[in-house]
Amino acid sequence: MTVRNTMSPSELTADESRIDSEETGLGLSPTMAALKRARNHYGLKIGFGILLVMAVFALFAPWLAPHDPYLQNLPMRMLPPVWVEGGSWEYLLGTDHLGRDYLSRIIYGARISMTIGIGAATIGMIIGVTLGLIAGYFGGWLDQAVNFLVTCQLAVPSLLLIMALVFVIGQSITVVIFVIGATHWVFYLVVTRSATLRLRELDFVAAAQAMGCSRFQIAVKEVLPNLVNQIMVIFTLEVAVAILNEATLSFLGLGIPSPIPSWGLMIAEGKQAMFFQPWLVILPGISLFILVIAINLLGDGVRDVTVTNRRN
Amino acid sequence: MSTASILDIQDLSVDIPTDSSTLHAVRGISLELKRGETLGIVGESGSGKSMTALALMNLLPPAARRQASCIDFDGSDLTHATERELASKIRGQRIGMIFQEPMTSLNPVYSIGRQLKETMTLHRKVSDAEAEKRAIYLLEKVGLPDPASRLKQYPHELSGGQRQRVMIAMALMNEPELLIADEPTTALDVTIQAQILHLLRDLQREFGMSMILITHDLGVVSRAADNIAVMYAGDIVETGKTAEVLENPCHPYTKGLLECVPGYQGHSQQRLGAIPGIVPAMTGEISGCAFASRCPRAADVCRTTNPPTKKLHQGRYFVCHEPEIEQGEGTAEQPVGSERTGKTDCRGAEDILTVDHVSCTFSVRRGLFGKRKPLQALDDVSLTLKKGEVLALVGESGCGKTTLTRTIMGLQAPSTGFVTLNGQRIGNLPPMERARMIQPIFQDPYSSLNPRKTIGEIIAKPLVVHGIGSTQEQHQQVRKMMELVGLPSRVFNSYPDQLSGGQRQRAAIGRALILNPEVVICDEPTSALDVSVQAQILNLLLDLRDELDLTYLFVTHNLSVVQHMADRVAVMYLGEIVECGERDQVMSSPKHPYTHALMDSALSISPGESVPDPGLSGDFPNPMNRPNGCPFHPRCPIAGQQCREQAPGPELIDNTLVQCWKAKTAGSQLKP
Amino acid sequence: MRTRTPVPFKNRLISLVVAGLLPVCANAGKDDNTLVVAFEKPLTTVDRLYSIQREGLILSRLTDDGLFYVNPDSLEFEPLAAESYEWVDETTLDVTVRDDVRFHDGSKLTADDVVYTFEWVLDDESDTSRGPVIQSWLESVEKTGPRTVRFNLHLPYPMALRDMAISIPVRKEGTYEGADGMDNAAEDRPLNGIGPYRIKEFSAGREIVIERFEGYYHTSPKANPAIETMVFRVIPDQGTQQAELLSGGIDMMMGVPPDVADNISHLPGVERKEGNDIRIGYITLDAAGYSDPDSPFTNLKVRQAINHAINREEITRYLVRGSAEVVPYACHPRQFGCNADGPVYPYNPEKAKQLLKEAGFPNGFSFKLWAYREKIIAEAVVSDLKAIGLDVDLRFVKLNVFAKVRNDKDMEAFFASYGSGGTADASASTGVHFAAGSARNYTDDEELAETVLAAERTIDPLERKRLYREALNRIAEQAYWVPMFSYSQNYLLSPGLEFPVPKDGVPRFWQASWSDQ
Amino acid sequence: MFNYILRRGLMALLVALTVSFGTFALFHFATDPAQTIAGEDAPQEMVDDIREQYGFDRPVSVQYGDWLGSALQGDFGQSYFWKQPVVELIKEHAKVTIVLALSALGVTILIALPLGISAALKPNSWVDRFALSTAVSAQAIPNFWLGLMLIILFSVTFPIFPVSGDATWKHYVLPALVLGASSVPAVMRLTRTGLLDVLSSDYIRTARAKGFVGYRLILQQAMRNALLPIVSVLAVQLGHKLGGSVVTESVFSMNGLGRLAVESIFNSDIPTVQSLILIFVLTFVLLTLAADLINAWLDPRIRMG
Repeated sequence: MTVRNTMSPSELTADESRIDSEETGLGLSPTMAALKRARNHYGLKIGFGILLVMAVFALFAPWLAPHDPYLQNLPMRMLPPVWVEGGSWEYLLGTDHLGRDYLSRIIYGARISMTIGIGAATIGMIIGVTLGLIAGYFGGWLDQAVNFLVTCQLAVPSLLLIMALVFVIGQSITVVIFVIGATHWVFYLVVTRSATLRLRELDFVAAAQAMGCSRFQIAVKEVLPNLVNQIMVIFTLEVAVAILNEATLSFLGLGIPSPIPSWGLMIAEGKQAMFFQPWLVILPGISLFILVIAINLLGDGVRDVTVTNRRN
Repeated sequence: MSTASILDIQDLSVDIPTDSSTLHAVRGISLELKRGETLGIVGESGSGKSMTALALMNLLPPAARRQASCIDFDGSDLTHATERELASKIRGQRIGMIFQEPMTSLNPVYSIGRQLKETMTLHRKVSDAEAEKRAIYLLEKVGLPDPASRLKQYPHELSGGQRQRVMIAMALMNEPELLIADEPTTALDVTIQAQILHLLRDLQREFGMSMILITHDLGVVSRAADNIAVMYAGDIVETGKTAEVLENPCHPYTKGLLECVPGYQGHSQQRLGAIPGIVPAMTGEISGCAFASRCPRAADVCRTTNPPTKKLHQGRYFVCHEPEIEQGEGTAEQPVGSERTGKTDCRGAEDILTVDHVSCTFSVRRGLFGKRKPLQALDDVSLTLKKGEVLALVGESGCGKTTLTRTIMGLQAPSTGFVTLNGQRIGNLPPMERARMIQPIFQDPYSSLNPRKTIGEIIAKPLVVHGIGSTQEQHQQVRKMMELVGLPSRVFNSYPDQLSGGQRQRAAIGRALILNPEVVICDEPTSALDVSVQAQILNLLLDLRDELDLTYLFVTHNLSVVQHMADRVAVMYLGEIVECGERDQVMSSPKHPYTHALMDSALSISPGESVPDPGLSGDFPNPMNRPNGCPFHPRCPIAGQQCREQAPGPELIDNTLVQCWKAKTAGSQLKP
Repeated sequence: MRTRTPVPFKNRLISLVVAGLLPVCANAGKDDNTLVVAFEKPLTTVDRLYSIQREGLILSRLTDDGLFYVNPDSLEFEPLAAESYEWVDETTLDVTVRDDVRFHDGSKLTADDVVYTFEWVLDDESDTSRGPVIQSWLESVEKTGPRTVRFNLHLPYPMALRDMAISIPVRKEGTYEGADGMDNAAEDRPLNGIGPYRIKEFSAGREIVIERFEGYYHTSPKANPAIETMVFRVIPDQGTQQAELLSGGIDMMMGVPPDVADNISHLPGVERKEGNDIRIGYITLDAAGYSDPDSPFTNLKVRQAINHAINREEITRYLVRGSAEVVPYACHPRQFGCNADGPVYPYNPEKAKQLLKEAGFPNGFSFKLWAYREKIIAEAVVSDLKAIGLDVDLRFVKLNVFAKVRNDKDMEAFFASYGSGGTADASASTGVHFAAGSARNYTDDEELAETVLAAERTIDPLERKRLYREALNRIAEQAYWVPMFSYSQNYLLSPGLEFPVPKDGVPRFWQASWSDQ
Repeated sequence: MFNYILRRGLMALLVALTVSFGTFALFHFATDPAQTIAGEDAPQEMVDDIREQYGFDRPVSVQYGDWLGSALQGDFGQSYFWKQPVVELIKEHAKVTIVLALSALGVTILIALPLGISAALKPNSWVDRFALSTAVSAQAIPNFWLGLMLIILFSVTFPIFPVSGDATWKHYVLPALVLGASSVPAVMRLTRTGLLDVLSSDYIRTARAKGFVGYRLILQQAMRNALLPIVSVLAVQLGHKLGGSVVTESVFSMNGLGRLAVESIFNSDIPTVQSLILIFVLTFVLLTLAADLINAWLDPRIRMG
């Protein structure tokens, strides 16, 4: 039974805030403290800002897009953006191979990306967290079974698996969301499982057992709330992964079906002409890049401000 | 500045910048260490004692900033030495260092031999063979049997005590002039602690080293140090010869600290003294005496002006304004009727809990390629707990204490045997019913409270689970309980992170008691706390017992706490109860050689006395390979043929249950 | 972020190409009289008997000769390895083989080889790709002299010469000996053909190298090809092909999408050629109600509405381009028998809406449109259909999925195309699509099926024309199809490469040559 | 240890069987391989004939059993689409993928390790910030898009490397860069946090107290411990590259296993798909097993328990 008296610097600082709070009456609750840290976190603020703008575009696309993204105008096809010779103010970013307004399609594309990202990450989260809790908390053969699933999932190249599934099930937004979600739960699982394994040994779980809580109650009411921060971080990062996956799938022709505007699909369609109308490839690519980087910044930021007592 | 001094520190400060402000970990201390002497730096957690040690060799964490007007080591000033100079000339060569955590302080991927040898080959042009010779010599010196073959072993193959011995040998490879030991025994069991301290003392004499011994344990420092420096909040508040400081403390903090130690005052039945409040934040501008907020004697001047250093004689200083002592106001929690009210005579009381021949076996896999092996955590344990008593369960880590408490609470099914609570088998009790009868208090107040729940929620949780009362009533009951355990009502909506260790332990106690259980299992409830807080909690537990008519099973390794709390004592060794009886009986005339060694190892505060050698050979064995016969025989100084071959059964001697073949004769053999 | 400067970018590209900095693997070129052509799809075997891919057809016209061949100018079937032929009666065909034809191994072509080849194809065990088709009309083949062979047919079959020309290259007797069924061991052996080129190297999925066969008979219409070595590199990606063409890695791209062709042909160093293709695009509507007996498409008015709704002129002009034309009936206008005078449906969305209303769908309905190629056009169709109030879900899938669903008769409508195997005869288009029992036939129109079958079993050209007209008019009246357009082929060539554009979309590389400017 | 390897091997086999049966059934119910074999314009009779000939009309369990039976005897059959023994086919394509994966791994290691290490040595310095922003950006760039941009930049604008193909070493430069970049963020972050963790550990403090400093401290004391997680992650990354360079191979038109897999899926070439799955699973399991063994060699705790 050991006592730690020498403190590492991080513990010291953690301790410091505690002592701080003691003196001023009551200090910040964990949530408030995280918010306070968030205010000083540049990455988080930038990511959140960009994301907010993109979310507004996605949500209010019908009002913000200058044209109907599906409206075909064959005689006006393949117009360049306004700053290129031959471009027009009518179509700021030009038109695609069917004469549809590129700007409008990019704006609507944000919608698709976000829907897929959030949808798939949610499904992955539900699967991963449930399995992780089960495996971590109950252990035994359940853990073995889950471990088997994980090995299956990891051993098969996930992109190929997704492609095969979408290929045979058929392309639609729902299918893409479900398939990406159903193949991206390992990260949740691993983190949930190991956190649960760790938490399971902590005394507050024993205390709950001692007060007569059932195992299910403990898993859901005692263990799960402690995972929220970590799950939130994974969720954001998985949203980014799902968005990239969707784009890749669509690029390979097995993602979002035409004519729905998906950035990956737009890149694939523009690829044919990429040496001559490079904006067809570059514009959706940059949109994708900005969205994903914003989400990643947000995710990293959330981790930095919520997961304390951890070096870096 | 005496010529005999090897180390002279003037005005050393360590600052650690944090997100919002700067933490002043060490605030301008001055120290002097004479050649060949031992200086004990003592203080509670966060007092800056370890920072001081690290600052000497500039091993501070990267963010920390060190300042000193002078760090004079044997005539050379280390203040301005570069990292490279320190590394090549001082560290590991002239100053050796031993750290607190032997489990993590050795590199797990390299062999002991390599780690020992490189210390030497790094600094001197010596051959590998020479270094190996030295390593073997030192390993033998630090008491590791078969040193040559040890060199090939890896840290994880050694026990904690063995690793600490290796650490010591490593620090001595280059015959340093100064040895800094930072809490060298805190992580070790009592018997090992005594052995290590004894060893350090011997080696220091033999090699003529000077030593800085950093510890929070006043008992340790009283035995092992020539001089003592008491640190509080980054400052040395009192310093002097060990005996003088401990016998005649001048600073109110030193006084308070000593009063907190169970057994110090000699009257085990008295309430402990306690220092109210907690250490203030050492951030930002600090004015006045840092101890003022907790000092019973504090006057206005203490809060505004930095206290002066007062010198009693050469080498004996303390830092205090020394305000007038107001009459009738002692230490804040100084008891009024200090006699413990209900020292119950339990002999006639009914048995509330019986543990009947319980054994517990786990199967454990070690390593990636390992096979599962059985681990016998409990071997035929029988115990009874009488209503209203405090039964102390004593034993070293790994002896099965925790398994036993979990089994008693019904959280762990025994392999054989059974536990009876109020006449009912605990395995057959529905969890809800069981919970109303028996509740635990855990060791670590940091992990025993769910960090995501408020204190109010945590204490109310048992009520919610059991569906007792409306939300309104539950809140009322929680507030009443908080008052009872001494928690301010404003923390109702706070999270555990916002509370100090002592407050958390109070909340844990509140949660355990809110269902009004009859039996409370206290699993080392104070071992994670500082001594001043420990006193508060021990007092609280005793008060609650009297008030609520509780029965405690009190698990601890701290014998002074046992002395203070227990009615009866059960001593555990390797999953067995080797001795069990009335406290005084067991503690003053132990029958089992292990109990005897334990009592010997306990370091009470007695300056002048040296560290006893508990006379136990070897380390606490690995429960994975229990020895045949009496499990204690490999370490037992009086073991005979019978002990090696046959396990002894329980035997009743003088009302004490003992498991030893030589119990009847042991007394005479063990007291030379 | 270089979006700002696409024009300078293009200039830079041009200047670099001109400066000749690009050639990285310039093994291609006229200096060594080599032609490098990009194949979009990998060829899995060089044996035409076991492949029906377009690439295989192109290659086999170089390495293999059949008894007959398709005259590049008239698109008629004329003797090649055969010296002459004669229809003894409607079901008996006598063929005389040339005596100056040699296999690549130097041996002479004999009547035995011809008999061996056709008997191999007729053999159930041989599992050649065209086996079932040949078996459907060919009863037996017999040697009647050292150079004469007689073909006995089950039934009158006007397309017999076509099948021999396109599908059956002549093999040396004993070629497949020791091979059984599916493990056609010929793959491991060098192909022993009688064509003007022979295989030098074949690595599946990567490239095929062929070289001129010097022992080729001089009397052949394909004799004396100009190019010495040809390399067919598999580059599935169009963008890559473009880059390779620009950097000199390849000399020729086929099947170039019109947009790409437009762009690239602006660059110096590339020449563009346009040519016809016998392929037509069409939409089939589930008139029989296979997918759902209550399907809206069982209603004639709905089918007519769809016909009126699609702006075929615009799609053809802007998306298909080149020499493509709107096709009014269910066949390629260049095919024999493709003459009809039934109703046509000009683009008229108002009328389409009106028809929908009359059919009882004033608010439209929703359905899935399946497609597996030309996504752009499928999208444009969807867009047109949405404009008249239909809710269309485009299911763009791969061929194997497409085929599965189509064969299960689970499609309400699908956009597809058909190349008629390069055959300029309506039997290859109308005949294939409206025959009874054809998976492609979504009409359940027995009378129509009988008409088509009759045309396929008639040797008399006039009678055949009449029958096809009847069938095509019936299809148009019932609006079973939306005939869309004929295709146009775009070729991109390295300058200096002479290459006559094929009329049926199947290049004949033996006609290619490097000009010496 | 033998038991451990056996356990892992059995696991791999079980995984492979599960996954391959799943694929088999999926393809059976959703696609018509006969049409692909016959081709787009193939006449009805031909397709029907092929369906019968290949036995596609039999129940899925029978077909799977058939395949499994011969696979167990080492015969992975004949590819429907490529009409070649699957083993040959895979041998032919594996070379490209192995070269590509290994060079990509090299790229990853060359970029990620130095960046991660220097970031860990100087946390919050400009190196650290640079490393982190590299990681964040690399994570956000879609792989295929990076490939396209590199082609525009290095094959067209500055024609240094060929656009596509796999003939010479030059063909591998851009693809290896793209594929390698995809795992830079993960490996770099892991190196950084792993090394930081090690550097702040008690035993490094011990080593410093012993007089270790500078490169000796890093190389002789910290590196071996920091390598443990890196070895594992590199094994996983290599496994994924060997099985999943689908995007890179298709952007750069390289004839590797990824492309082969995609083509086989698109063409319902079940024998090839099945064999590829088997190979991918085995490769992955073997690599992670190798990583475990390397770690056991590095770390006595794992070795001896």
